[in-house]
Amino acid sequence: MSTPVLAQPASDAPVVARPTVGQRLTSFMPVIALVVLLAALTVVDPGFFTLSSLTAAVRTAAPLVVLAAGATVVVLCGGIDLSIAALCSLATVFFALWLPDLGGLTTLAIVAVAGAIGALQGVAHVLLRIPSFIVTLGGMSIFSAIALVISDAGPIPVSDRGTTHWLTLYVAGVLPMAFVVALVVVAVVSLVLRLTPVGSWVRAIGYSESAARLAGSPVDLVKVGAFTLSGACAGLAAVMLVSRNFSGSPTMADNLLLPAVAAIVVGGTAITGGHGSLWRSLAGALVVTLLRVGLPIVGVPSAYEQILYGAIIVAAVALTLDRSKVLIIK
Amino acid sequence: MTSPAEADTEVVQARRPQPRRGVSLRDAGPPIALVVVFGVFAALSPGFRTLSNVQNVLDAAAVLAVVTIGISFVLMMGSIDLSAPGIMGASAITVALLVANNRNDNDLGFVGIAVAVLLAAGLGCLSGLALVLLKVPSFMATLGVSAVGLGLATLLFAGVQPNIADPMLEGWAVERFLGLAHLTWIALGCVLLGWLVQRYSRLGRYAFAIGGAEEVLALSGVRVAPYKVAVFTLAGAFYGLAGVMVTSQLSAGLVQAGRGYDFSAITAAVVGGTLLTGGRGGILHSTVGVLLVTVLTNGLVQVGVSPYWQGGVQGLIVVAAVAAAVIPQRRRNQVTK
Amino acid sequence: MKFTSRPTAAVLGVALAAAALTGCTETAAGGGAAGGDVASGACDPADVTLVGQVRNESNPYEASWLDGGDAFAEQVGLTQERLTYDGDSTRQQEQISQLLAGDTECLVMNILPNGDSDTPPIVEGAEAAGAYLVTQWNKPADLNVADYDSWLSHITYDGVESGRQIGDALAEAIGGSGGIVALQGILDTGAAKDRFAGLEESLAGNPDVELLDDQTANFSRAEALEVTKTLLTKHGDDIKGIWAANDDMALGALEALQQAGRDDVAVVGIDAVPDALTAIEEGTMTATVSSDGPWQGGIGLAIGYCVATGELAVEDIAADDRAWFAEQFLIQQDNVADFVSPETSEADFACDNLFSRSQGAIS
Amino acid sequence: MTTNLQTGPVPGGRTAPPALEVRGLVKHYPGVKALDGVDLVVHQNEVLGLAGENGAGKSTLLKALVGLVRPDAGEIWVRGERVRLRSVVDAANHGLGMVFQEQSLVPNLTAAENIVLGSEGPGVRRGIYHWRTMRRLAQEQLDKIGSHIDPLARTDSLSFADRQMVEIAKVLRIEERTSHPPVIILDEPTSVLESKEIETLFTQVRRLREFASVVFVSHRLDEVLDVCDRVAVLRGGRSVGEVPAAGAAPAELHRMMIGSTGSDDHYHDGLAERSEEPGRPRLVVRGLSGRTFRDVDLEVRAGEIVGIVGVHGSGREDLCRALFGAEATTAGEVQLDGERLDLSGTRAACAAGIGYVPAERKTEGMVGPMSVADNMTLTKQQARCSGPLVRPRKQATLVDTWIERLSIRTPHRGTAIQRLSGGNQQKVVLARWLVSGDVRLLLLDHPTRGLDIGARSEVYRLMRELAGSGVATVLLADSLEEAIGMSDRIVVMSDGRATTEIAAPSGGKPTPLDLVKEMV
Repeated sequence: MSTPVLAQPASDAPVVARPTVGQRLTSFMPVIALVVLLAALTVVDPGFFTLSSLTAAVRTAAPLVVLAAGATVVVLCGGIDLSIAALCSLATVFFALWLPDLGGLTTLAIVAVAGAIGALQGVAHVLLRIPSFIVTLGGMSIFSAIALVISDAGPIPVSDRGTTHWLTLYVAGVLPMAFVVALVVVAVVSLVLRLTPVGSWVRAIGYSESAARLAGSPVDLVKVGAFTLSGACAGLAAVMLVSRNFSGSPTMADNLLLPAVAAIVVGGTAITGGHGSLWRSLAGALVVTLLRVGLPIVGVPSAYEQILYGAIIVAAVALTLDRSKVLIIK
Repeated sequence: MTSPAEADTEVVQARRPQPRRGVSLRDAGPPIALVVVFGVFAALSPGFRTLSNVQNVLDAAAVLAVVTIGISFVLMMGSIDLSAPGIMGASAITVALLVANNRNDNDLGFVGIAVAVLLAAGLGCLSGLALVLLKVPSFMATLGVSAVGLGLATLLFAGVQPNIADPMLEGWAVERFLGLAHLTWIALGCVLLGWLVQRYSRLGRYAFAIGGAEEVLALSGVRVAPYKVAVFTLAGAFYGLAGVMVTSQLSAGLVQAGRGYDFSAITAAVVGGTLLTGGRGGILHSTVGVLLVTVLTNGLVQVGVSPYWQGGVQGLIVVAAVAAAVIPQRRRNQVTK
Repeated sequence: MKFTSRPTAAVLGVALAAAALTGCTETAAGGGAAGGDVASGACDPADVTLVGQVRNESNPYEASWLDGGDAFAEQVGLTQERLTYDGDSTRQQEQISQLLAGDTECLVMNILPNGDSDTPPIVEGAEAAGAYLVTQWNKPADLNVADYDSWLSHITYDGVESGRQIGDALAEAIGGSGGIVALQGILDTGAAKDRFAGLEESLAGNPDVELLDDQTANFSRAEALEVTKTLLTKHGDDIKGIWAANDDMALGALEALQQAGRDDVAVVGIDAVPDALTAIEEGTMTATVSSDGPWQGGIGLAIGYCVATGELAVEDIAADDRAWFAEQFLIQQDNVADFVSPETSEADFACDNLFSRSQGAIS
Repeated sequence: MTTNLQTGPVPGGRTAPPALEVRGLVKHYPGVKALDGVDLVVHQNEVLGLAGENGAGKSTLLKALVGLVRPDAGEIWVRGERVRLRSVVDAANHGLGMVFQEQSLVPNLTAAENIVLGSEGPGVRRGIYHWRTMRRLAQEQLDKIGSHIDPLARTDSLSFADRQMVEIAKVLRIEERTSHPPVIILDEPTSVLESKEIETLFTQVRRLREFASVVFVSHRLDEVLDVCDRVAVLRGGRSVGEVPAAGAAPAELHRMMIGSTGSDDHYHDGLAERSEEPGRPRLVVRGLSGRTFRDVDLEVRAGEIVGIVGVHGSGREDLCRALFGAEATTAGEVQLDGERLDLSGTRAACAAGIGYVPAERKTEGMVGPMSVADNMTLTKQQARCSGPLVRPRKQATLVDTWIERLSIRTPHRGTAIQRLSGGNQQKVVLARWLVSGDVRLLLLDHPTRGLDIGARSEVYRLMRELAGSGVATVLLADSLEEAIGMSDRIVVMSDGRATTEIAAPSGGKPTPLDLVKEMV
């Protein structure tokens, strides 16, 4: 009913076609935050800023980047996907179970099945009109239960490492293949959003779902698509984790949920939808990874590490959030 | 609208929606679900329908209820709060170190409890300040504060478990009044307090209004920021009390005292009918939600569902409960986030 | 929005060009990934880096483990880097791969893998980087320590044995017959499964003891409290004893019993944490099995240190000492006094005395 | 508190300082002067009308008067005292209050709470609510304006008009804040009210004048002249003059607003140019039923504009949405050009060539933060794509063409639509359905709501042009006059049913009274 009066801050204000310096700076904030953090870690421990150390960090970040990238699209649509981590764990179990039968096709099968499961959640969300928070919260516990049951609650070793070996290679000797794959995922999805109408649909849905629907945008389809992508990304991240851990386990990725959401928000994507991008999430995922592995490695004691993690992540979001795009912060 | 004279004007006014003040279907859904779920488990399991099990369910609901009351105020504003694990951990360790314990010579009793709750309120206040001053979305602000709280707790923990020896605090979990543990009465007191705050205090009403239309409050000359900070502070205090209650139950201060309470409290509040977008629901709704979740957990163990499946069944039922509440009100152009 | 366009093209271009130009390699260039044959080291004792990694410092047992590591480090004039991963497998892997990306030449790691499945990547990583590794508790059965050069030893306690021992103690405490319930640990760990298998063995030997119910409480005191409360209502007076897969859960169960006003139920656990020992002293708890945290924290580093400094060669470690069960004791009221303050002695960590607590190879 | 000071508007004949005086108010936004030296005087116990086209600076001026906008230069004097207004509270303490055009009520609070919000006084003591006092305070305000709603009803359960009454009651609380007579600003208070409610409102405005000053803003010039003592006109951020209301003609005001002679009779512009006879039946609705309408039959021919009129609750809005697939139907059939229409969703409707302009432009019509180009091309993808890809150049050409054709005033196609004025926003929303050239039926739900006369005329011209090219139009008009002026035929809906149909050809238009008789 009552529409926000303040939400139109400049209805009779004029318009500047070019972004100002400040706006440009805001859009690069995630990268600036990343650089500052890296510099700070280097100051504390000069040994941290070495090629091999950075290589290890981006390799570590790869699954988180992929998870965050998929979920970013859901967030851009104004929803949230809390099931990515549990789905990823379930996918590692599937991978370990199916590898003996499917061989080289397993990776594709996993991504497809995880995508289908994501789509199922999307359908439940749009058809039953249940908030995505609830659907995926339910999904989270259901996937965990399935993973526990089919794995008999234990890890399943993967003996055939050939299938995932390619993910452990290094491009040009320095860039881990897993990270390259993550970059490709981010790039491809970004390009699709940019070059096809999907991008404007996603943003329209995020900013104002009812306006998008009344403009005849395929709202339900796009939302289901976003959840499908989110699921497929969880599947891909699962393959990466298996390539790293040589096993599938029903709890393997569970603790990546909050870091993935943190990565999205630290990147400056509005959690209310509409404003943001996958590149921002990439930068955000690197920031979060540096915090997760960097702080203990440079010798911060575990208690202070948590305090620092909390403080830095809040500071990072304060830096990267483009307040001109988000009027009311909940 | 009883006199004939008024009935005439009614015609001219052509089907105006009647003002509603009573209980709507949406509000009635969760209590009905509670009764149904209770009935189903009672039919399935003889152990479930015993008086002692009902006491047990109520006792088990105590801590979750206090956390959920705290989170309900935040959800009413349309914000979200994930700081419960950290704040509860910090308050649990703090109280364990301040009352009679095996680590030091403190024996502050009630003062210790008050200090722990105050510390928790301070941490909650921090979330609120990050939200209104730094404009960090509550999702992240509270996540950060949770990490800070856990860090503080680990720092205070220092490798040795503090076990409490304070008879009063230990007694809370053990001693009973009218068949219910003192903790349960404390939780009931919190429900009452929460309801009074929601209904009769400016803080509670404004929290509700912020969830309804924040910008309107600003236009009406209400400064919203202090109320937001106050709501997070209040929520923090409730988490702090919950941390103290866990310490009483376990007779020891645990860093992990609040683990998992963030999502279970949100689940309980949502199942009870509070909307994550704010402006709807409330303390009584959340209390019903807490009972629903606790009855489910208890009932599933009672009927012997495999531990592997319990989480899944719970998830399914939560989705089903919300779907059942939402589907009848589904509209074509409805926005679901 | 401007953020997307040019970086997209740039990153894509660089990535593709790099891939096309140089192809792929097995390992990252640069850094300390020396790889391979570091059978025995010749590190200056002062250059050795000691790392201890456990789940978290907020668990008394694991905190005491790190303290033991510190004690050993002090003994040899070094400091231990204390790492914790908060029970998060992914984070453990991330920390270790970051650690191995640094200088690994004289790196000694004493690791508590989060679960069985976390051990192989840690081992592979250490092997590739040439860091000295000792693991404890969790290892997949088919992973053979002797196949690796850098993985010096794996130490654990015989979970089946401890599960059986406390099972028997419980059976005895309830007079050989009656109902018991079991609180399981994190289902995805070897320790939880082995211990439960031990309980099943014990039950087979005590046919009159009936397992009424088993539920998981994830090794957590708080969860054990809730689960026990529910089980107490469900089974009521049928419950004569509670078998818990660790002491934390046993202590949670004790609280639940106290709140329910039941003092006729015997409770057993594993790990010998201080609170459990106190409870046994007081007679509220029946039995536990010792696992010596400080010793574990020291011994892993000691083995690595001895090899790194050349005092011990990997090939000289007996095959039985590459993967072995450490000595453990059933603790009951009669012998609890001996365990109340576990202390490590320097002698335990001497290079010629490292394997003195071995109870034999893991079969 | 109110001794009857009925002195009448006799400027110059008084010695007391004016209730409110604005001198040389200037407000810059980057690149534009929204206010360029506005002068304005509001005398005590006077109702001042404020007229001006959209973009004339009215809303900036009003916002400056209640402390929402800080002027760059100029002075505001209240009762002979210069004031600086930093916030709404500040303004309220000086006795300035405003009823916002878009309602500013908290939907989930009670009416009583909304009325006293921000100035609870004795209703809240030490942060604790006293519901009885609260209710009494609210009741006092409601009594002032003669509203009979229950103060403890939840606001979102009230009708739109009742909510407007709550809003006015809320502004009147200013009296309790200040010892002086208040100045009350009513921004477009009538745009959503029915005629009966408007009458009540006007009675209240006249009553207000007895103890307060009122600034009344409306696009309906006849209303302004009806209720005001004096009318001030703004144009391009400046005051261009004022006239006493008595004896002034709408045309005169209109001329001052747009700077040239115009006619209030704008509905009939271009009517003569329409020569083409309505064609074959395009939309045929048979027995359509839904949540709020039952068994509706309707027929619209190609090139015909059919107005649907009815009071609140007549179901016409939902019927309109149902035809677009945005509201569920329970029975009935709809045919478009002889083919059965798929009512399952908005996508199907778009594909069939139906366009819909929603009443709530800002929340449903447009996506505020997105660009004009994106808003215009959100629906018809083939118009900007080749294959699956968007062709930026194709989109740019297309959008620029339509910006020019509809003379949409925007700095650039990439400008966020929320920065445009209401009329231009509405033109972009309309253009959305036109870009592909395949629209067959347009459903217009209050297409001119909140637009000024100039913008309205343009929308009317556009509607006629489209009808001329054979598009069938269903119009839910803003006022009866608009419905009569624009429609070829008018369908009256009452209580969810289409009860009457009245022909309205040019030259044979019915009067508003004819319609009202059928509506109730």
